[in-house]
Amino acid sequence: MPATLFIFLAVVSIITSLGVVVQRNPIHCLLALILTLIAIGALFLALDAVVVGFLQIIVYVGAIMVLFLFVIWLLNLQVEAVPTGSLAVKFFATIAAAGVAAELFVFFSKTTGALGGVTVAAGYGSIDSLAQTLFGQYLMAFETTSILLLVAVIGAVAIARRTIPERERDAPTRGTPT
Amino acid sequence: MTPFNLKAIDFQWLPILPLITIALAAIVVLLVGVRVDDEESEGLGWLAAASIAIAFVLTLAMSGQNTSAFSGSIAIDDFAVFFELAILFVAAFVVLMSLSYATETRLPGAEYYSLILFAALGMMLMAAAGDLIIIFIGLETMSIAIYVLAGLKRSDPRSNEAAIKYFLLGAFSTGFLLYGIALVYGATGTIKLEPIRNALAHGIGLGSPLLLLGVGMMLIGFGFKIAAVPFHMWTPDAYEGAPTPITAYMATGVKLAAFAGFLRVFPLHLSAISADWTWVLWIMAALTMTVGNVVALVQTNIKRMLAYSAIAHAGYLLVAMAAAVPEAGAAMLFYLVGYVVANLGAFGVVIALERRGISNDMIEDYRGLAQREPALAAAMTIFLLSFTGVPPLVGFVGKFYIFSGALQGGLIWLVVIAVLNSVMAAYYYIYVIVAMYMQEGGVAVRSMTLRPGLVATIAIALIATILIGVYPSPYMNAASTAFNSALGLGPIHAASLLP
Amino acid sequence: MTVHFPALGLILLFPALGFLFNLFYGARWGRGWVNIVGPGVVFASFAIVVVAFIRLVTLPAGSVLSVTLWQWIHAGPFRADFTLQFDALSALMALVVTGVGALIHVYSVGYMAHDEDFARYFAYLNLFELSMLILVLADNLVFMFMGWEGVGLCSYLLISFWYANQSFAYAGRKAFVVNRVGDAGFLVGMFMIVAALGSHGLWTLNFAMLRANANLFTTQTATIAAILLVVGATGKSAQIPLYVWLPDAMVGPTPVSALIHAATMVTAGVYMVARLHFFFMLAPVAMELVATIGAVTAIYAASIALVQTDIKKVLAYSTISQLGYMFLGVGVGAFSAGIFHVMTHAFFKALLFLCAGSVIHALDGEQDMYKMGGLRTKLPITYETMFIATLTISAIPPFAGFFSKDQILESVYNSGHHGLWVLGIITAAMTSFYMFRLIFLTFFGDSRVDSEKVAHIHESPSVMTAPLIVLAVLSIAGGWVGLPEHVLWGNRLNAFLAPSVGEFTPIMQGGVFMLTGVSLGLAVLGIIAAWYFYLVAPGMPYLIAYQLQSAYNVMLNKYYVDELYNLIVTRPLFWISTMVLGRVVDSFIIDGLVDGAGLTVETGGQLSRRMETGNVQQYAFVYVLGVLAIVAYYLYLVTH
Amino acid sequence: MGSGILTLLVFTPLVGALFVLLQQEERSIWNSAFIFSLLPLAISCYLFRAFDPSQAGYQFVEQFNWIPQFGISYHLGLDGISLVLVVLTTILISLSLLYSGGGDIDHRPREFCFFMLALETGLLGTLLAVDLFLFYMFWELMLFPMYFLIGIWGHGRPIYAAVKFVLYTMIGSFMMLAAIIYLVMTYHAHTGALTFDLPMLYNTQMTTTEARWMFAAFALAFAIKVPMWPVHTWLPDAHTNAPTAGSVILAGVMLKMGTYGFLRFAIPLFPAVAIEATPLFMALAVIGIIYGALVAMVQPDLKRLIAYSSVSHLGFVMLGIFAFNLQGIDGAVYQMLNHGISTGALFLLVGMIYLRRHTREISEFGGLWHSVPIYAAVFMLAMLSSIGLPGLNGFVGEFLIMLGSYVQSWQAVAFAVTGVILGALYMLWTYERVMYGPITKKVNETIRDLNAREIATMVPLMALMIVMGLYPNFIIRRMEPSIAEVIARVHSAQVRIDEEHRATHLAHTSFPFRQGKGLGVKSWGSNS
Amino acid sequence: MMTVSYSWVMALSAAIFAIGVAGVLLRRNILIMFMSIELMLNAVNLAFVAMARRMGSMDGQVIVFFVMTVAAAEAAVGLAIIISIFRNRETVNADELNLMRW
Repeated sequence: MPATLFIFLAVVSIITSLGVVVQRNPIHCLLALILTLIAIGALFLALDAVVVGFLQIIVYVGAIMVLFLFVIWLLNLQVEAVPTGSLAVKFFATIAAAGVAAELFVFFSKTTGALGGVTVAAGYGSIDSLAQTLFGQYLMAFETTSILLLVAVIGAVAIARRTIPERERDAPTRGTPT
Repeated sequence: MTPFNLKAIDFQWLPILPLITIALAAIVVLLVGVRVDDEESEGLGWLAAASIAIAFVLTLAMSGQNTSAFSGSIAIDDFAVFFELAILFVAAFVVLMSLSYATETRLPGAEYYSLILFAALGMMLMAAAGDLIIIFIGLETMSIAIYVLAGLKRSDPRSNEAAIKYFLLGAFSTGFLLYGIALVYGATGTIKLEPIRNALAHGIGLGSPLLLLGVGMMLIGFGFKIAAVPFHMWTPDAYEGAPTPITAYMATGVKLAAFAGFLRVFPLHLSAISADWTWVLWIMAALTMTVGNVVALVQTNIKRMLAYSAIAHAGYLLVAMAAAVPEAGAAMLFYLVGYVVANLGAFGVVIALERRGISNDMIEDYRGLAQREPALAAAMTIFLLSFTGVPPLVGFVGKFYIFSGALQGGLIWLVVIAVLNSVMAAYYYIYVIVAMYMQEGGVAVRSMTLRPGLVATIAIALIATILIGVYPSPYMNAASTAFNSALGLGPIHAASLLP
Repeated sequence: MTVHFPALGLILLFPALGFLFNLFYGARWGRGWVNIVGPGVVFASFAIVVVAFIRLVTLPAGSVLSVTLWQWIHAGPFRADFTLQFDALSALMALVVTGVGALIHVYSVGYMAHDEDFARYFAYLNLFELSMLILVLADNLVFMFMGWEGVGLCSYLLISFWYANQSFAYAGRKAFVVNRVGDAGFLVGMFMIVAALGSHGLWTLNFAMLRANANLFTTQTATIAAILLVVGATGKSAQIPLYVWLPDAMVGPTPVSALIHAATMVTAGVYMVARLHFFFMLAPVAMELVATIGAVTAIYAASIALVQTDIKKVLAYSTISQLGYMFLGVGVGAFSAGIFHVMTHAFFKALLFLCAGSVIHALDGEQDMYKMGGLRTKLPITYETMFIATLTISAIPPFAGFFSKDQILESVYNSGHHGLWVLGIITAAMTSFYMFRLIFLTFFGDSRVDSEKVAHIHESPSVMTAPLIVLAVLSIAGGWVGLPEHVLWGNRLNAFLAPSVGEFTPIMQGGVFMLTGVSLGLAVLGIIAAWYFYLVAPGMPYLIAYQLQSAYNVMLNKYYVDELYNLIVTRPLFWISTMVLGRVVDSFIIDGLVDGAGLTVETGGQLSRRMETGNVQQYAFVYVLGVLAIVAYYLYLVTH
Repeated sequence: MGSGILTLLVFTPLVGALFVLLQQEERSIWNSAFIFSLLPLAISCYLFRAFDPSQAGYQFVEQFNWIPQFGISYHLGLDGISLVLVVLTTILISLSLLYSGGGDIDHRPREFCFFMLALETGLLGTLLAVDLFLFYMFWELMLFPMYFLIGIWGHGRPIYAAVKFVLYTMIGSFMMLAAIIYLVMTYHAHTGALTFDLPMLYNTQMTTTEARWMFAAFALAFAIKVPMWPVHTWLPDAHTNAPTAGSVILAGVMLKMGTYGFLRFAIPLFPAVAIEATPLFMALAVIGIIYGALVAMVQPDLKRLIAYSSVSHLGFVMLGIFAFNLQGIDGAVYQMLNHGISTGALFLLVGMIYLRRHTREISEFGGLWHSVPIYAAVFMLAMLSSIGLPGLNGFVGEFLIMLGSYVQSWQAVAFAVTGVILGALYMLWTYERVMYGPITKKVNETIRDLNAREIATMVPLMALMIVMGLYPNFIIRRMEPSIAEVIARVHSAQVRIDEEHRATHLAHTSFPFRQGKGLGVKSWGSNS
Repeated sequence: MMTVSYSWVMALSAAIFAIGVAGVLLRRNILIMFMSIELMLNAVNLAFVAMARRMGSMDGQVIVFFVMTVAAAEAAVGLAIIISIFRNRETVNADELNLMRW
């Protein structure tokens, strides 16, 4: 991977991810997140992870992020009117996060090794090799994932389902704007 | 394009038969359940319980082997069997104690019981995991089910809050766990546990910063699940807000699974670098015990109190883990059994005393209980005394075992801290007993109808608490066999492991 | 030569049975039975003692009758058994204890005739007899200590016999506690003896064994142990500094004062020293101490007696003073003289007390001598017997007291303690003065009795006067067993006692007539002074008291010793216990630490509880702090 | 293996406890509880007779494997020291139950009897256990019934007292648990055998440092139980607030577990350290004697007073134990019995008067002799026994203790003997204020004297006071061989120490650091 | 041409991870907190891919696949929980979710 490309993608992903954290409007945050994901997807491609890179864009950006968007609209979230939380909390939180970053940087500065150090076999990152691994070595995990998704579906339905009628008599929920 | 060789797939039905049973049962319960009214969900519960029983038998049949399946993704050893059995036991009793609770609080029965089963499935996966990704997926399966279960009292803001807090922090710590896995993968080139052990044994990745950081991140991830200080903050809130049987599930099943994973990864497969993580565990254990007990001391809500007590117990378990000797590993297994049994019983009592819809779980509500409900009060006393570590109850033998293990590992000061903590813990457990036996007042509630399921739960937990305490030998054997089987050792006498 | 003589057990058995009978059945069976059983058992004991005595004198000198009742304390090599021994010294003491005791029991029948609690009274009295007999018959120090404490207990019980009176109860307790102080010394002394012999493999406190192995003691051990034993003796025998209980003890029934606080119990200290004479001989310093205590106590108590107005108080101080003589005697090594005086003192002091009791009885409990007077005619027997006793105590020949006191003073002089001798003879003068003062104030002059009591004055019944007469006879003739050497049959008593208590070895030989003359002269001088002050010129005492007011007040208030003890011992003790130990140490420091630890934990709990704000972001923040710490640790591992 | 009689003895009360739970009527509850307490009494009397006094070791031994993984066995045995305490326990429990049925316990009798009988099992087990694990189990087991007894049926501030009692005790006992485990591991490290059997553990080799720490842990647990100054402050609260029967058992038996523990465990296991610590313990004992007496003197509450007197008396016991000679320890064990009997009696008496007047303030009484002469007489005897009047039991103990201690340290005895004086002072003063003097309160004129049941409760105790005072040998004879064994252990340690002093530089240099015993961490699965 | 060192990618992943952490700590809106968590997961994914590339192993890529699945599942459930919270409380502000504390 050419350094320039990496630097470009890195800068983009960092700026956009910062955007997620600092913007007030949830929609803007989400858009920034989408950009980050796309940049990371591009990095995947540059790292010979072709399938995963496309999946990143299709699944993540295409599906998960849209889910977020739906929810934002569903809940009709607006710009946070005033910055909440005390300044001290923000200060310490920033320090802590910066501390995490700093510590990790120091750590990785201790590691060495060029990325291109290993010449990869042809077909590395292709859908074929991915499938070979997925259905060979990781068959169990793959199968289990189906269960996981099933659980997620059941759970999401169970918890987001509109309330049962009699419950409304007890404690009427406020109508959600649709 | 290489043709896909189906024969290369290491697929075996047998070892995952219990898992399949549970999964199928969960689906069946769900499908049947959509047609069942929420107030008549008891039948679903019995169905779930029956399927658990079947899975229990199937699991039992697997014991005594020491192999793996699915290219090492699934371990088939006594360690897995031990934990799976324990998890199934827990799940069964959570189901049983839910029977009346779910109907009386109008939880959606179909989702409720199927999610309990799915959570159990996730837990069992963690117990039987042979690679880090299975641990991760099992963990997520369990967690997602539990998040939902915790928030299943949809109209109860506390329940919502429990769910969201648990969820947010859970997802947050998932990030750390994954990061850890990534780094370990980077250092050793694999995420399968057995190869990791071999790699480390051959010096691959040793001393790598990636490995160390990975270990640290995984400690954080597991630390969250077992509610170790300082990753424990969610526990009381989640415990308090969740439906009580689910609280019991979190306190027992989730703990079991988390410790199964933790043990599987750290003491069993990262033992080569134990020097790199025992000190962290040392500090964590000390902090966990102390914070758990100190804060439990001032709680007024029994569920919150039990939450902090659960934190403290995780601390005791960490003491053994920090000792990093096989004997201590077996001790942890045994301790977990004792802890789980007493916890199930205690929560059973809490459930039995909850009023329809309104929780009755302030400690002062327990005043005078011995007069109103002598049997329940006596049972609760036994459970609390077991937590305290009073002989001949199982909690005592567990503590004894843990301390032995820790002393074996030379952790004298940590044991001293644990001892002082035990005294502190005695204070708040005893305070509940004080309320029940020595104070007057409390709310004379019309307690929830004692259905057979709940009675059975409390009774069996009571019997187990006493019986395992009085005659712990077979369970100790099982624990040490289980632990050592994962080490690749046969059943061994405790003594033969000592220097 | 030791002779097995099981009947000795009977000596103890009778009073024991009497005690049990009176305790459990006395009140139920009635006064008739009690009046028979109470004194009866003592007479029975007396009879046995006499039998044993006769047996003893038929044996060669130095023989001992003995019986082991049963084994008592056997711990390791240490042995202390319930063994009785009956040698000359024990015989004499037992005769006095049972003989005088029996008389006083009889007297008590009359004295307690109107008291509701007669059964309890006789129970205590029998118990006292039992304890006292144990004390004098025991063959080892531990067994003896049992009697020693037992008589103390009975003394306590009998002093506070009329328990409803708060100050009587106080007097009883005071007696017991002060005695305990002495007993503590006694105990330590015993331990010292055992330890000293124990290091030679001899674990015993048996008198015979001790005597046989006396050479094993070093002088230092013997001296300290002897001094400790003397502490015990000063408690029991009311010597300085532990005499304070005895005057207060007079609140008990008067026969009790006679029996316990005059005739028998208080002489236990003297008996003990005599019993252990071989041991004390090893410790000259301790002997000096005994003699000095005796002499000082004698004159000190006598000086207080000079000004007391309570008839029993005078007798009490007189008792202390006489006990001082006995101490003086044994202290200079004249053990048999000391014991001789114990015996005569038992006769005449018991008599004095009983007479005083008779007077008090007649006057409905009046004890102030300034409210008596002129009773000579109304109480003739009492007067006569008391007069005899007074002559005896004043050591007028040929009354008993003369011989014993004279023997003591002579020994003192002959042992070279001339200073002490001077104290002794001054005391003799004071003794005759205050005793005759008592007689004159009580029986002579005009009646100062309260008018409403005058009518009731009557002589005591014969059951009370009979013992008086017997004792009077003894007071006269009791001394004749110990005539000076070479006079008639000489000192038979001395010879009899010698195997038990050894012989007095004088270091010089003073003129017998000179010594006797001086003391006799002084005694007569005292009588004359009393006669002058209280019969001839009754205003004189007031004048003198007025002139020497401060000295008089000091004496009247018993030198303020009680107040002093109160100030330096009792009060600080209570203050320290309440304020320092109870409040500061116990409640504040120790419990403060304990509760403080709990409180700290709880406060810590409350504080850390506040960290659980319910805010999920703060939870995450804490979480990240943990992350930072762990990563930092690994960073440290990597960089180092 | 064994005849099973000890098991029968230990668990009969537990069976009784469960049986009592089934009873419905109050009368039958009390009757069955009392009868079930008589059974162990009968057994213990049989044991007393059947015991072979010429033998030092354990008799009637029963031993089964229990938790073979740890070498833990169910091992019961009876030796001279435990024998006498077992008899004391069974007697006092029976009497307490007899007394409590007479109105002292006015609510929840079923639970009361249950806890009393459960307590008896705990106490007997503690005395008979020869296996350290088993011992610890019973040790803890006796704690909780007592906690309930105080907390439920107590007066005043029962909860505070009960919780204080439990926590105080637990600190020590958990430390002891850690020490027990450590000891077993040390033994294992040297011999390769894993066992909790006491006689085997007596021969554990350990470094001086290890021994010191372990001794400290054991001693702390036992010292709290005794209680020695300055860890005594739970006692006055526990006693004052406990119901009568609770106080009786607490003072009569439970405190002895502390001294028994010293004698059976702390000292024989670590004789060298015990020798080293003798001055400390003697000093603490003497402080306890004087301190307890002084503070007792000024207590306004009768029970509190007796509680502090216990501190004083137990100080004597400790003094005797640390004399390390036959006289001292004979006396100490004897004094344990005496204290159980006389203090038990005193607590019963205070309970009786409390039942009548609902107060224990000394100032509320005065002149009671007039209205309750029998009571006064019984009280007198108990008091005299307590202050150690020769002829009664208390004297034998105190005398032997001081005699033995004198040989060890005359200074200690010089101070301890003031306890004898102060004991008389505070007891007599109390007696005087309660019984003597005029009746100052009207209510005191009409209180009734002891009834038949109460007299029946007191008579055995009074008989024991006298019999044990006059003929102590039938007891001392039985316990002496066992005591001699303890002393022999201490003496041989002394001999060793002396030898080591002689052979300087050889011993006492640092021991090689043993693997897995120090702070080094042994790795898991070293074979993989 | 400069080769991209593998530690650069790790550093980038660390940076994004830390930004995610910061988002969780700083933002009150639980939805945005959740987005920040997604950021963290993506940072991890990046690390996995980089590691996989470095060793020429496919395992890392497969894991990314699983992580995505899990992320999707979590998203579904998490958003559902958020909706249910919003229904009851009409807020997504983390500060206001403190019914249970202490």
